[in-house]
Amino acid sequence: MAEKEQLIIESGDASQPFAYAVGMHGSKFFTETRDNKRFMGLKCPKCGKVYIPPRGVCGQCFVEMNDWVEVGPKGVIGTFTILRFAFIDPETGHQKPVPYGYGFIKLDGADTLLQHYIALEDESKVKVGARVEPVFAKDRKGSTRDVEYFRVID
Amino acid sequence: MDKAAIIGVGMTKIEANKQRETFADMAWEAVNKALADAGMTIDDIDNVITTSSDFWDGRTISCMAVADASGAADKNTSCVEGDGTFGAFYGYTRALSGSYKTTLVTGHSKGSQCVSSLITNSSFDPIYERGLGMDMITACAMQANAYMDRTGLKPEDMAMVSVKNHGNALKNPVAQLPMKISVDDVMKSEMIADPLRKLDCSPVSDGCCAVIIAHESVATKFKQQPVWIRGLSFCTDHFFFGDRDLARSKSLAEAAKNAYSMAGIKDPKKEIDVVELYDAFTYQELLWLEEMGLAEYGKAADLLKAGHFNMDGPLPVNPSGGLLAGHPVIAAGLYRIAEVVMQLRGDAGAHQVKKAKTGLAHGVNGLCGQSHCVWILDKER
Amino acid sequence: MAKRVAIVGTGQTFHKSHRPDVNGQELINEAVQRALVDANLKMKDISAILIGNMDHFEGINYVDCWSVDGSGGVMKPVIKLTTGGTTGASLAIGGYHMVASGMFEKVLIIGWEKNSESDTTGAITTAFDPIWDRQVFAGAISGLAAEAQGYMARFGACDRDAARVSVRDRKHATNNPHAQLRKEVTLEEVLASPMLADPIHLLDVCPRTDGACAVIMANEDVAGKICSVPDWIWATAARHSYTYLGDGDWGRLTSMEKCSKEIWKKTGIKEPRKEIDVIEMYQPYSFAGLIWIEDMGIVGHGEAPQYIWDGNTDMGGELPVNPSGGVIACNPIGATGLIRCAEAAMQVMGKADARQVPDVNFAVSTGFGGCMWTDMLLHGKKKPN
Amino acid sequence: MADVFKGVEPMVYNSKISVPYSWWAGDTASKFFISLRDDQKIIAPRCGTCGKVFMPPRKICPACFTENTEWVDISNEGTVISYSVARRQLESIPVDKKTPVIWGLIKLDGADTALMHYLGEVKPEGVTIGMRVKAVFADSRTGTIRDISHFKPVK
Repeated sequence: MAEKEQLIIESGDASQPFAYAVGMHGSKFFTETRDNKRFMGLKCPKCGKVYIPPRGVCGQCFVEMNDWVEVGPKGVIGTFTILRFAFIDPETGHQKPVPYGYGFIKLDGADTLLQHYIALEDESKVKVGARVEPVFAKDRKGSTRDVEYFRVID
Repeated sequence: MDKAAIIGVGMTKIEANKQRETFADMAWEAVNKALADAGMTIDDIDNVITTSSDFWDGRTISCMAVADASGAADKNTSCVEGDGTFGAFYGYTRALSGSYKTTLVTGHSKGSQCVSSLITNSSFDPIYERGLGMDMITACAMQANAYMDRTGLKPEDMAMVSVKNHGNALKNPVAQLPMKISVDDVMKSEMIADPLRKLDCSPVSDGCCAVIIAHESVATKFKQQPVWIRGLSFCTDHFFFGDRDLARSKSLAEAAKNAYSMAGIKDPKKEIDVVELYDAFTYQELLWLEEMGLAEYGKAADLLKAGHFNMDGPLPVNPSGGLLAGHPVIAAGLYRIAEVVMQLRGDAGAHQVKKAKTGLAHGVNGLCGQSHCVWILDKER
Repeated sequence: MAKRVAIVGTGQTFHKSHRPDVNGQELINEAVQRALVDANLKMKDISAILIGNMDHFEGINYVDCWSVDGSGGVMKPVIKLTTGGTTGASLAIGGYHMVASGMFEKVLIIGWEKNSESDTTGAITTAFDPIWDRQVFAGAISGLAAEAQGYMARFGACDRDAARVSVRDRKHATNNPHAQLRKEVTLEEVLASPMLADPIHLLDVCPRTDGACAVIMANEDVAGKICSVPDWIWATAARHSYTYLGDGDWGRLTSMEKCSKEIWKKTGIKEPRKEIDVIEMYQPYSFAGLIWIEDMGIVGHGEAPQYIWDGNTDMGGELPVNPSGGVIACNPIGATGLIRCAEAAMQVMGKADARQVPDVNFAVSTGFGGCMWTDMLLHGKKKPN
Repeated sequence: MADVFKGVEPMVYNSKISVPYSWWAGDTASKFFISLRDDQKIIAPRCGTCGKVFMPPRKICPACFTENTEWVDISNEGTVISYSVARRQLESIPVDKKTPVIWGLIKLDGADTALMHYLGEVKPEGVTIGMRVKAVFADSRTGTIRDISHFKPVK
């Protein structure tokens, strides 16, 4: 039993490319972030909740949203963690560098949270309720990467 | 068993690339069309089934993208992976289960976002087959060759399916590829995998379809005329091609037989008035018709040539233009159901066929029609 | 008329970290064969098959079609459901409706996963929105860590409270021959184990597992003939609301709250803590053992730590949770929710051997997955009205 | 709806799913591949109940649902059941293969089911259903299905 040879078939570096449509709501958001460094959310006409990331429909009320409101750019940490274990980033097929701070940011004026990196300059300051601000990338191309990360401000 | 009916359908236009729209945007459109068609609001729906594919969508748990836009918030919901006819089947059992009365079923796909050759290559067994590099087109070419060899069918015979279906699509506003073409055009189109030429193959498509299925106790409570589900069956053949008779489709014959039996249909050739089937490739329309018992084996092409399956023939097949005129993979079977419903209600507009009381809708899962789902729908209860 | 539905047989593999001796179809077959033996049925008796897993763990498209050699699906109706971690429980709910509809007499339900064949975290990460979530998300553990942080900040629980849950489940697992991790751990060992994502330590979370589970359901016309004590399904519920991860109420599992309320209401259960005899919960990490029994309505918000410390959820306690050792001891993801269902069924049927809770009249099984989703079933010894 | 998005270009996010897989062949496929690799011999399991010989090898007989325990040697020669020819360089085709690529479904003598593989040393026009072919083994063999290079026509 111990000596039996058990073969493995490897997929190698095979990968599946995708061209995901961002959609018009997301495209407007990224355009604003890229060109004007501001965040835009969508407000539900029925329950008044302000959604970020923006999307066309308030799921709870099942109504379309067209009312854009500016939110942030500052906010507070809604919840967070610090990732310390190694895993494969499915976008690259390689291990993602760890540790990294990762949080759900409640931008001022928004009701839902935006996921992003949190800088780990001082781990003790990264906690639920801490105030944060975005650090924008210099070269912005219209994706979540236009914000490099959020950092805790005193 | 209790009965159930389809009381609302909604379809987005099928397009090559809905670049402006996310999956959720497409679902929102199709669901609202279905609700409007049924004369319902989302509050009248008591459970939701979405149909999608993690591979085609490029996302594990692909159903996550559409739940809220499909009205699933705070409702009981689940997700079928595979063709929309299978999703609708699950929705049907839920409407009959005693737990629910009205199921909203959606199916979506965006072929434009992925590389279909790689996606379908992933359907092959990873240990024995995948590394050889076949995909859906080359696999179906293998089935087409086996079928032609057995029946003596010629590529020109298959091409007639393309001519008919693209022609039918001229009258269907949601079709992606309406075209007036000739057999010669098909025969001159690019050879992709012998014997399949470009015009023998369905296109890459984006689209979403939604249908609403209601238990008999509520089926007539809304404004839309119900279309009754009389027969429904599905069946799966062997996986490895070498285990099957590739020139035939045993699982389709079985599914059709069971669906007819449930519907009380004795002579499908006489009793079925309209068919919407899964013609991903031209030869499939012929082979599927034969296995469904709507033509003798090897003889569907002769009937086609005689105009039997034309829009104005005795048995119109794919009056919508079928998959050849638009193939949003996972949604495709659900579009077939929605099209038959429109035909039976008399709501199909320019592509309406004459005198349709009983219709057949058909969906496929897997390579070369490994698994089939057959629906018999009827105007009368 | 809709039919009442019961579980009449279950089968599981002996779950392990990796199974090099079998491919996926062969692994599935082991569970199927055991379920057939348990119910004393043959494959020809089965009217339809439901199967599920998560595609990107094994990288196989159309698994329902691919797996027929192992599942027994040749020339039978086979359908696939996929809802992420909830898959196994969604399959059980699917089987219930297929039988209840009157269309099928006996269905075979299969959940499976070979997590050893890919990078689990990498594959789970693809579950989240490619544009908004995928860049920073790091698999299930990152989302769960965020939930735990939210809970601790709101209710003042600590990682020691959570560790007590790990100690419980790992102890229970020693009674279950099918569990992957069958060695007890201490509080100190849990707290000293490597930090994966604050506040989650290695011993707070589930392992990676290869395994399969099969369950056979039958309608009321035949269930009593197949086995003497069928496990009747009283009610099911599922909540899968989601658009983006940041929409969640971090620190509460609202989907659990909604499912429980629906099930208690449907079945007339007023005091779940007293009326439920055992819970098999899809609890992928220790903190969930605190948070989610609060959301289920077993205890009030913030009360779970004391309830757990008092031994109420241990074997022999007021309401044992996870006699099987649960997910912390074993997690073949696509099978996990169905294993919970099978284990709850075994408790009702009196087949749970060393992990049997005495006199089970009502059992609850749950599934967790997607974006903080819950699926839930209520199992009972008596035939429902 | 249109007004709200005036001046906004629809964006597309180009990404990929690149999760590497290591599939365990399992004892049954391993035995078959090891025989190809080490002995250039094709072997297959036989069902003890119905007697069917399975290619590609299967641990369980899908019809009888019992374990196949007996192995038999089968021939390197067989008959083409069907075939397919890729004329377009489809994305699924391995990088070392150039069109036209021909695949065949080959029923080897002694097996009851057919194996999928490449047909080689033949032009697409020369392939027919029913033609006899013979396995050509790869020079470098690593324990995969490509330890057989292709099947060539039997003269």
